[in-house]
Amino acid sequence: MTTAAITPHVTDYKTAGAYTGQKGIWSWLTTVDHKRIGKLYLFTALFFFMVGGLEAVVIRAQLGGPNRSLVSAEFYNQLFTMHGTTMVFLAIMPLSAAFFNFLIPLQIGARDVAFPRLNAFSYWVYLFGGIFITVPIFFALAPNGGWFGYTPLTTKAYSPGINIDFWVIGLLILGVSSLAAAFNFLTTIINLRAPGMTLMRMPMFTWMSFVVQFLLVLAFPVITIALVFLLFDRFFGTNFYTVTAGGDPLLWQHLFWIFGHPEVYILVLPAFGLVSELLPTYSQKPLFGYAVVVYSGILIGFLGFGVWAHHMFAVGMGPVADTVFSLTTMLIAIPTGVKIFNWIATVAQGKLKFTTAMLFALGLISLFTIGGISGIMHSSPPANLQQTDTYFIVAHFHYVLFGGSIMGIFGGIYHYFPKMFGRLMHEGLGKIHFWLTFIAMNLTFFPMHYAGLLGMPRRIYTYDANQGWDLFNAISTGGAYLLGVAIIVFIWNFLSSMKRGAIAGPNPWNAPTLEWSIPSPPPEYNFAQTPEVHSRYPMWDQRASDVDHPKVNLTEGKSPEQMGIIMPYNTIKPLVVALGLVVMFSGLIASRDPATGGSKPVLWVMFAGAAVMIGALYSWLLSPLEPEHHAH
Amino acid sequence: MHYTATGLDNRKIAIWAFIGSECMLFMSLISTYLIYKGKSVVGPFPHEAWTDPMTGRVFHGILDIPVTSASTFVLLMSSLFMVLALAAVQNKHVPKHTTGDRILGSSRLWLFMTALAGTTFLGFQAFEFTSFVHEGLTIRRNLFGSTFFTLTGFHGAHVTAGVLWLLTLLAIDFKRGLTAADEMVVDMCALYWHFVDVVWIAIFTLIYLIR
Amino acid sequence: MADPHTPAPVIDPSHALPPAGESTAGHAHHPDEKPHPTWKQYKWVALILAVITIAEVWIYYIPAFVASRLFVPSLLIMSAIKFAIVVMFYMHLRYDHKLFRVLFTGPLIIAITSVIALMFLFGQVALRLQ
Amino acid sequence: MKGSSRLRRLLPYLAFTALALTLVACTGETTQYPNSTFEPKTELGRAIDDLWDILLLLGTIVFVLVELALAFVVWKYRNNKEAKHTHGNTKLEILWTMIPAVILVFIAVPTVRTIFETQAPAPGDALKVDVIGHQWWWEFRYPEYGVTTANELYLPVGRTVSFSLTTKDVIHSFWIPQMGAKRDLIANRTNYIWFTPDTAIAPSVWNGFCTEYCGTSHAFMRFRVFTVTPEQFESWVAGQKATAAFNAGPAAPAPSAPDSQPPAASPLDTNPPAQPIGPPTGTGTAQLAGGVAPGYFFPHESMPEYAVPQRPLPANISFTRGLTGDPARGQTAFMLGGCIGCHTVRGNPMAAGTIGPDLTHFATRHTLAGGTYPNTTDYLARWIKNARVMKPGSIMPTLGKGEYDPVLKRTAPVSLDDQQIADIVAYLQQLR
Ligand code: HEA
Ligand code: HEA
Ligand code: HEC
Ligand code: CUA
Ligand SMILES: [Cu+2]
Repeated sequence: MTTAAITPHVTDYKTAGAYTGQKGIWSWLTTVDHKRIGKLYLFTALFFFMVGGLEAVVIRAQLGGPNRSLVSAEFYNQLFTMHGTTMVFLAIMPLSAAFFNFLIPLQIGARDVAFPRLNAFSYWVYLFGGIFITVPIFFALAPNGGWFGYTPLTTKAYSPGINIDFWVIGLLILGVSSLAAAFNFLTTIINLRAPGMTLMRMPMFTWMSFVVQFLLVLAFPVITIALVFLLFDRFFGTNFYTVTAGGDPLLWQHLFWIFGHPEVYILVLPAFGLVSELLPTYSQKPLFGYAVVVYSGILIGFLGFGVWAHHMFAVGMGPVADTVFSLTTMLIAIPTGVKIFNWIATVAQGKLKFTTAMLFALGLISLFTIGGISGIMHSSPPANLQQTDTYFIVAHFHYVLFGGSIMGIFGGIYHYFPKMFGRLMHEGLGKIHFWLTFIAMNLTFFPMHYAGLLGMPRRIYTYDANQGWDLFNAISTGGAYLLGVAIIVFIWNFLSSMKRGAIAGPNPWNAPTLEWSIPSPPPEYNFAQTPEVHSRYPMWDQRASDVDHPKVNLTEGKSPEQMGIIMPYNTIKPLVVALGLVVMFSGLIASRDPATGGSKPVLWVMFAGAAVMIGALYSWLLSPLEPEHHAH
Repeated sequence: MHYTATGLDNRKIAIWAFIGSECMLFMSLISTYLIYKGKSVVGPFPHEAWTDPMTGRVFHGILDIPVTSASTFVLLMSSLFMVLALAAVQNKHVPKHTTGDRILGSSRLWLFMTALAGTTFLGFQAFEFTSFVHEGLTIRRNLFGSTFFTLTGFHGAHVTAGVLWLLTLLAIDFKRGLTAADEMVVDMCALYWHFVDVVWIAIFTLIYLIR
Repeated sequence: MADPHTPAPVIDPSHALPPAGESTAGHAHHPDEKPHPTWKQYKWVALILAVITIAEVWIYYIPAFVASRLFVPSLLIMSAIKFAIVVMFYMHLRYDHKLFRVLFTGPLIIAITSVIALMFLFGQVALRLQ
Repeated sequence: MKGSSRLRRLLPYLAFTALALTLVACTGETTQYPNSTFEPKTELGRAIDDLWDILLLLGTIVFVLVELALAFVVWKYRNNKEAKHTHGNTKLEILWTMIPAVILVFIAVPTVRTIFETQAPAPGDALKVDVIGHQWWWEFRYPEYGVTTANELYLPVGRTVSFSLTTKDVIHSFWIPQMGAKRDLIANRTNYIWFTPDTAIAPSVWNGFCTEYCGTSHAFMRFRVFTVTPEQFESWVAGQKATAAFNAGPAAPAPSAPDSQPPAASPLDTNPPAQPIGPPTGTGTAQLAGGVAPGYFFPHESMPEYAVPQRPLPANISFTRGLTGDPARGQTAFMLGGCIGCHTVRGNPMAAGTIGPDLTHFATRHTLAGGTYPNTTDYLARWIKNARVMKPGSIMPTLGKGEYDPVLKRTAPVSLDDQQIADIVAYLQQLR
């Protein structure tokens, strides 16, 4: 083979890079280190993934047979609303954010993100917002309007309770987190690339993340406004969605889906990016058609803004609008297909290594394709009218979300676990996890295609016997239980490998990109010296001239001070600002209105929160990020 | 400053990205206003008079173009003050020979003028809002009220944040003097301020002038 | 170990690197940047903006013109010009790094397209055959 | 990587292909898959189905090709010793950009044609039906005939029917899988959909659903569609047009049936004529148009299993066994018990409420409360006693004495004892 792994100069990996310098809870609360924040994101998001998964399991248990009454209708509605909301906003997006955080600076050769404190702030807002929106389910007060909260059902007239308030405010809070993070990563990717890391040399994960940041920046303001309207309607009696005042229920739908469709690419593109890292590594050859994969990613993101109304074919937009949105939607198959084919071509002629990560990557290709094809079937409006709001749609989006995003993220976890924790995950358990997941996933979601086309509407808490759906639902439910087992295997593997996994070394997979040039886990400062990049695959493309110009950065486990590297101060301020923000918002629902059963704003809570937020914000902005530079 | 790949300041990239994001925010607000234009069930309306069939009360067209033109003009001029403030900070090190130079080069003066213009604009808006309420248009009254107050209110909130930012800069300027090192912060503030102005240009035409 | 297949490193001139670690960002005139406008220009810009604003308000008070089909387009054009002038001169977009132009015009285009699309979807232009 | 796991990789696909084939093979049977979208019964459904066939075919081809290509490269290079460093191949990449594009053209052209075909204006002589969504039941009006019903729709076969869809509250969606296509019911808007039921399907019954999540009992917002011959339809219309036909019989002693007696059979169990629960009293309050024979309605014994709700009675509503209801007393209770505030019984000028379903010909209906329960005595009595336990969140309040109202979270304010309810049941079962 023409490429060779770089022989590490470090012998003891236990200490190499294991320098933490910082220990204890307080160091986690105050950290501004992108790697630690990435881990916080990872743990929190995995936790919420379990919560969302558990909700799904209860859903499936209820639907396992006709006319079951494991949960009430009211609670079921909360379950699927929270399942969708949790999975989308609290599990997959933050799982992606975990990778953005951990990987992007490492992949582009940076010391940290552009705004480390803002990064910490994003995480804390996410955590508090996540708790805010999740807690009510334990009191059966959770949001119950579905994950896209269609008006007028979610207006006060039809949802007088406190439930929807949690949703509206929770999503507003989470939006702050996503937007702050997006500006941060956008800047990071544009500006902190190491010398020589041109755009077209960026690792594909960074590229896809780059596209995702644009989607976030452009999509989130729209849902923010839609939510603000709903908030105003619910709390201040405005008329945006009030039917009697002439309000149009479709306004919400358009605004939501202008956000919502880009959102689904926000969910899947990071996974695509991860897969585009994994396949070359485990095939030991460069990504096939790098440039085209980049352009197709950009195109998917761009087209993603012009297709939103394909979620609304049943609302009667008229044939012209139906046609336009149908055609733009179909177009997306082309760039997506290009990706799929380039991945397959990457595998072709490779020296394949079937690690768990590789299996998940291959799994993504095979499963996402199914979801993509059913997506194309939805995109044809007349056909869509037989499919929309049935389990056929549920099948589609689980194939793309589970078969796409989750498979990619699992692959990414197996692949990057050694970089994060310095240890390998157990391959045997990993394979069990993969096969269980792969089989159970199909068992769960494939029968939904049939259930849907045989007439089963979605979001029904129970269904009648003799409808021809029993068998498919029973299989789905069995599959979901099996998925639960698979996830337990994963969690077990994850936790035990953190403690007992084999020591990984800096580049256990002979991967080509920059992050593998430094110890695992990386030292606080990432790169002792800013690396210089000469190609897309620096770890593979060692040249003769590189001997005196090393791009590999292996350093002993020294502290930054010993290395003469200036690190940002730890600070609690971002956390305080986040807390203030969340308190301010929760003031809106701090008290229960006995008249309606809904909630009432409590002004002093809001002001207290705002005061804390603004005070801490000023103090943050006026304090320096890091010690003054003395020498270079 | 650390090394950056483009040679640009991180913060400037971030503020531009933020402004891009704000485009979508105001897009949503303006779209909603336009979508609901003419769809209110009851008056008052922006331009036409309306008689309440129940009470016989007559509501006149609400929008007051002369007053708003004045406030628009003030906001427009604030943009001029803002560029002058920025230029003043950027040219701190250039020696001033004449009084004219010194005035033109006074960052405190121009920051103050910008903040003052912004506050004046807010004053106009407060006046506008209260007089509308007196004329029977509240945020709950009809679709026009809801969309109008929310859109212009969001814009006003942006102006308020901008004024706070300007006042903070002004305070720093008085305390220790803004230096070349602060140029980026003033630049960011200026970009934000101009963007808020630009949004008003759109609002003034789309909401006030077009009938 | 050299890889024959590795493409020659393409160094985009716009990514040419200033000396690392230099505190140049604020002042450095990037190859892309043209000199910024001066007080004189600012003054003229302000004047033009004021004139257009006056024109806008003025035509608003000409009933015949308001009734004509030119009214709305001319208002839109005038405000677009104002918009562009502020962005180009006051926000220095004309002189600054092209990156900023991309960061601003990209979203602006998507936003404007979305407004127009929504107008179609909610207006009479959304054809219904029944 | 050993071969066995690769095989395992393929297994699910094989299994699913097999499943798919079996399914396609047995789609002929309506009873097995009563809500199948694969056996359209209208021209609209067929237009969609034809489109679907194209989608399915092309989709399957793409699916098979992609999965085969993936499986092939994985198989072929499983033991490859040396990676061949290709960076790309422009020709190949152009090729696989073009192929999907071409496939999409084959999807897009029939799609657009079908869009315009299915959304063309309905023929002018179409039967007009207004569909009005309510949380969580359906109101159907036939403006040509002045007929209003709920949850059960009669359509003459062979005649185009054009629905105009609106809602009284939140968004609902109207869907009869076998007839094809669904449309949302949206406030401040009217939507349309039209189709022509095949003549071969008279008389039969189809299930319909609300498919847009509309709140608590979205699952229980179903309806039935009866496709009948034009003659049957005319007869049904005539029956429905008539005001409530309630025969007040001769006087009878107050009901006190022995406890051993099981609750009276449903009137629908024997059909027609009406089956009074007990001998009606002759207090003579009935100022009803008597003696009009009810028009045609779909015979109860012909109801296929899939159209009869199977939902069991909630265990927590008890009802005194063996009561005999009296329709005339029932009518009085109906008037005094608050029912008329929400329900219309044409022929009874007092009963003109519009919040709930029109009950004028309630006894001709086969189901209760949005197709949730069969319209039999047991269910009906419990429905009136505690509608909100029977159907979560129902707008119809809990009315039984001592019953807990789960929405108001307190005991029912208006209360009817079991005897009164039995009377009302008897009355309602006369409304045919
Ligand atoms: C990860 C998230 C994700 C992704 C990537 C996608 C991708 C796509 N989606 Fe999906 N979608 C969702 C998540 C996602 N979707 C969700 C969550 C919903 C439901 C929301 C809700 O209602 O709750 C939804 C709903 C949804 C609908 C609305 C259905 C309805 O409610 O009526 C439609 C309609 O057009 C649609 C279409 C598509 C299309 C065309 C793609 C395309 O991008 C797919 C493109 C990919 C391929 C086609 C496969 C690979 C290509 C080839 C191998 C080339 C050759 C192929 C062909 C020529 C066909 N999706
Ligand atoms: C984003 C990703 C995502 C993911 C990963 C999933 C995962 C799953 N979903 Fe999800 N789903 C959505 C997004 C997602 N879903 C969305 C957006 C909706 C629409 C909501 C709406 O309509 O509003 C939806 C709706 C939806 C429905 C339809 C509900 C309805 O319409 O009535 C169903 C029904 O079967 C379902 C099932 C499942 C199942 C079985 C899984 C499984 O894959 C879950 C697997 C995970 C687990 C099984 C984890 C379990 C973990 C354990 C068991 C560990 C033990 C726990 C402890 C020790 C504490 N989902
Ligand atoms: C506050 C209004 C209200 C009152 C009072 C009321 N109902 Fe109802 N009723 C409804 C509503 C709403 C429905 C539809 C419920 C559903 O299906 O979700 C309904 C449904 C019914 C049905 C089923 C109709 C069908 O076709 O499915 C019957 C029978 C009925 N009510 C009888 C009664 C009787 C008898 C009384 C009085 C003792 C009564 N109702 C009082 C509102 C009311
Ligand atoms: Cu009505 Cu769902
Ligand atoms: Cu979509």
